[in-house]
Amino acid sequence: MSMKPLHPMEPIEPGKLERLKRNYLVQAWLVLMLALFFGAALAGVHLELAPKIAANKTNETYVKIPEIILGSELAEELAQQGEALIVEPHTVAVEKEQRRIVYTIYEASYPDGKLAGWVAKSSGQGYADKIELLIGFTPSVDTLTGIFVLDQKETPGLGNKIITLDWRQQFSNLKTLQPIEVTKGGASDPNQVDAITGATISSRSVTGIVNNAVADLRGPLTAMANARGK
Amino acid sequence: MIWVTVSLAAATMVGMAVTMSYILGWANRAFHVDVDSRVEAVIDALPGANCGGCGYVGCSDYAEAVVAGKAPVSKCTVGGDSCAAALAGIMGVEVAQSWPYRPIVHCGAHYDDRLDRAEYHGEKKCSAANLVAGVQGCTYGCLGFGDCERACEFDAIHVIDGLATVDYEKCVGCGACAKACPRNIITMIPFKYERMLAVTCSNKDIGDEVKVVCKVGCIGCRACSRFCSLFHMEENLPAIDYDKYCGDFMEELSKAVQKCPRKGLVLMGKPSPRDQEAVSDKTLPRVIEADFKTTVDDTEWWG
Amino acid sequence: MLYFTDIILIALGAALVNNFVLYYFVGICPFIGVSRRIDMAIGMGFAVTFVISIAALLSWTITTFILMPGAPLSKFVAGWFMPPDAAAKVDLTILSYVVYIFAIASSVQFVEMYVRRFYPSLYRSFGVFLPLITTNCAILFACLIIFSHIVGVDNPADVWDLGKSLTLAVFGGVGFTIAITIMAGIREELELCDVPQSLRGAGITLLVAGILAMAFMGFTGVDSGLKKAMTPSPVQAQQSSRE
Amino acid sequence: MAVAPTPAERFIQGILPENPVYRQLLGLCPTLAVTNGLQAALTMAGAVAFVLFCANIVTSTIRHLLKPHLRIVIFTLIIATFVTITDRFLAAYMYGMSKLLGPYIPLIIVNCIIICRCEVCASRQSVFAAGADALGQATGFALALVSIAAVRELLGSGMLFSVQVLPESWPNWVIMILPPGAFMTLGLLVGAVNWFEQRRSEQAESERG
Repeated sequence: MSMKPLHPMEPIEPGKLERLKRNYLVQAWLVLMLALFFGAALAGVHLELAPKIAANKTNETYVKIPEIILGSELAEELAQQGEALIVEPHTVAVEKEQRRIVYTIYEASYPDGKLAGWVAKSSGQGYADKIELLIGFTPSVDTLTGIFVLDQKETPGLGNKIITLDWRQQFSNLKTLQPIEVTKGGASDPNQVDAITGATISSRSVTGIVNNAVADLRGPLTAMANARGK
Repeated sequence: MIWVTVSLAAATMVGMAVTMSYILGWANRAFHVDVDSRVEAVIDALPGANCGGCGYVGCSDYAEAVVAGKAPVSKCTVGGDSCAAALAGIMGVEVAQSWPYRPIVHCGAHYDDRLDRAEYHGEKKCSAANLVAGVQGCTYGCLGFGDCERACEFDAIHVIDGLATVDYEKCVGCGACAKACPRNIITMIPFKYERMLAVTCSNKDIGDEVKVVCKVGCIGCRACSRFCSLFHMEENLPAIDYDKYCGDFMEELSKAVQKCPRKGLVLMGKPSPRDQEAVSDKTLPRVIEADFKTTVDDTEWWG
Repeated sequence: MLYFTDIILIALGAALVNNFVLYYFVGICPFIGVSRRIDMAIGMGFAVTFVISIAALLSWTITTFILMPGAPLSKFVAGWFMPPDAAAKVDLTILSYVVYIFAIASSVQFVEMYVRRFYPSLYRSFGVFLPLITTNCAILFACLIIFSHIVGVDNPADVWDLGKSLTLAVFGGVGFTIAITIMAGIREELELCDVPQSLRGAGITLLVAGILAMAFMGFTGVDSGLKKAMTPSPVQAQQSSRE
Repeated sequence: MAVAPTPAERFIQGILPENPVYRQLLGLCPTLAVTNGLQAALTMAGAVAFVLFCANIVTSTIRHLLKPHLRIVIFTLIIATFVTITDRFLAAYMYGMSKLLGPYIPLIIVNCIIICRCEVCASRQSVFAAGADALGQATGFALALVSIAAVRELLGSGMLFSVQVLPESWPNWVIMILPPGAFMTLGLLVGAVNWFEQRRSEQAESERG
């Protein structure tokens, strides 16, 4: 068979291998290999570390619960005795203004099974950003035991004084039946707290979050306490 | 559980990479813009500093202009001659012989030549003084506060006796002084020779008005344009056609220089050996600050 | 109504109160680099706003349908190999950063090609900024904020939908545009000032940015105040219901 | 042609002559955002160092396989992976810090320092040189971060590493901890570094002349 002379201008038919090489997926083989490898590696890291991170997240709340419910002295005493409160998380859903709000509630009981109190996680708008609080109730839900600020970005030096123990202590032993009020300069009424100088809005925000949570949760928590008592 | 998560993660990544490369590959073909291959070659040859020194937005903009034939190949100051040669190679043109551009100060009035001066109490900057009327009689001439001197990175322009004077030994032709001058009396011209003839006045008013404000300013007598065809008058002021400027006109030019009643046509550029010899035994004048000092307290203008 | 309030608050927060550049410090590189002229600053601002919206759309979609625990697509695929309740726990959120940056990079490239093909004049005016945007932190930051409002939120009612995510993105971009345009305006005036030699360029720009940030601090609390004004105080509502 | 710098020289270059923050003005976002305290700044510097080092090493290892038009994609992929790993490690072992740094850890992905080093150095140099370069740049970045954080924390709260250093009577300059303080501190420090550099070059010139 005689071979047709190749015309100089005639394009040479690309071979199968050539065509394959020009495919952009083949060109990107390194990207694909790396993606495969890194994807697997990341999943490995995730499986290894995820439980630890989850534990960190819950611990952040759990370590504070004894202090909120019992106060720091009693909590320390308990810890010295090598005992700890048993904490059990619940969720409580409240219907309000066509919106369903879900609270995380921690039920804390003494090692002997006696109810020590309730802690609710609640958050709301502060002066600068979201404020996240833990609010402690007595077993009968008629009194607050204290609050703790989990997360805030208030102005340093002014609004961020809401994290100080001095200011937070005002909330312990307040009655839950009526809303807490913020005053400037000397709280006289039983249900009043002093505003931080120069940070009235931050103080009001915290109080507002507490009032909201109390209003929402007093009913459900009382019901839960009663159910437990029976 | 473990293996499902791991393989699902890997599969997600690979799936994403595949989707991405297919979409981008498709887009590359679907949205294909026919780019002249020369544009890409020019972009590669340019330094890629995107400095805007060429007067275009960036290197790619300039590259397009070059390929479109709208811009000369020698505009890139960063790349210099080698870059121009490379672009010329791509475009298949020869680099036109390019002359070094150097600034010319179109004012010849030293401090004592200016008339009708007033005390100026403001900030000692041309840009500020230019906003105030009546600092000196001439509204075209050099103000002498040295904005150009501050703009120069090469220490090549100084205010000497109230007039900005270029030191052509040091000047590299960056054009910073021309940009800095608020009165736009510094222009960049091609230096075809070591020394070029220049009109040292920018005053466009009629002769009588010029005489009131300046001892040396151009009165628009047209003598130069009568003797030399390189001159043409624009608004009472002669301008030299530097495109045609060459040695053939030397005779006409020297005649025009002689005939100028205000001695406003001056050769500018690097000093000739004869000049250097003539002043070799004298000490050069020191740089003198502009003397527009206020008689009142320096701080007063702050209010 | 409540949803509307949320949208307004997110928009206000992203554009002014918690301005991306002046409060969160993201997108500083173009803020310093491309703020020399007002027209360029506006071009950059629009380019960022556009890309940030596309990136938000993509990241919301990918996170909701593939990455988050119990997302429909991954649940469906995992369901072939494992029981449904285990499949619902498959968590691919670790891939989020990689996926986001890829979504951003490819959408930037896609937009660049598209604009170049169909709107050459637009490409001329702001196409040059597009490649710079890939490494702009503001875009990735918007994706991360959206991520934090989808995954790991305690309250299902607080999970952001597409509308809220897009609001954040668009108004984050608007905030960026505002900041960079103001900055460019100030810098054009600064050209006329006698700045100490060593502070010229980045130094003075950062100092001015500091003063600008101080001015924007004045917006702090505006959103919380507005929220109070727009939602009836629950305590009052409770009291009135008691009466 | 200039002699290519040795790894040791590369290391030293990164610390001051080519300091990523002060000289190249790269990676400003974390520089401003996390410098209100020394601890956060050091953690951030550590995270960046880890990512930079790993990314440089990996890039340098595969440098012969890179195709020009895909290289940026590959750099991004590598960097994003290492950043994710760093982020999770911090969340698992330094939870408080991870919460404090928040989104600024993932934002390392778009930190120009790293992609710049991959592009300029690691994709052309041997593994050893790339590693030295990464360490130098990371040290320079850490120095810049620590210097800014020290100024801000000291003036803003009178403390260093959360330990009271200035007397209690020091009126805390709260503004230093807030965003404006970050911009101003960095602006003034950049000015100061420029000033020193100018003075040094002037001195060198006068000695020569």
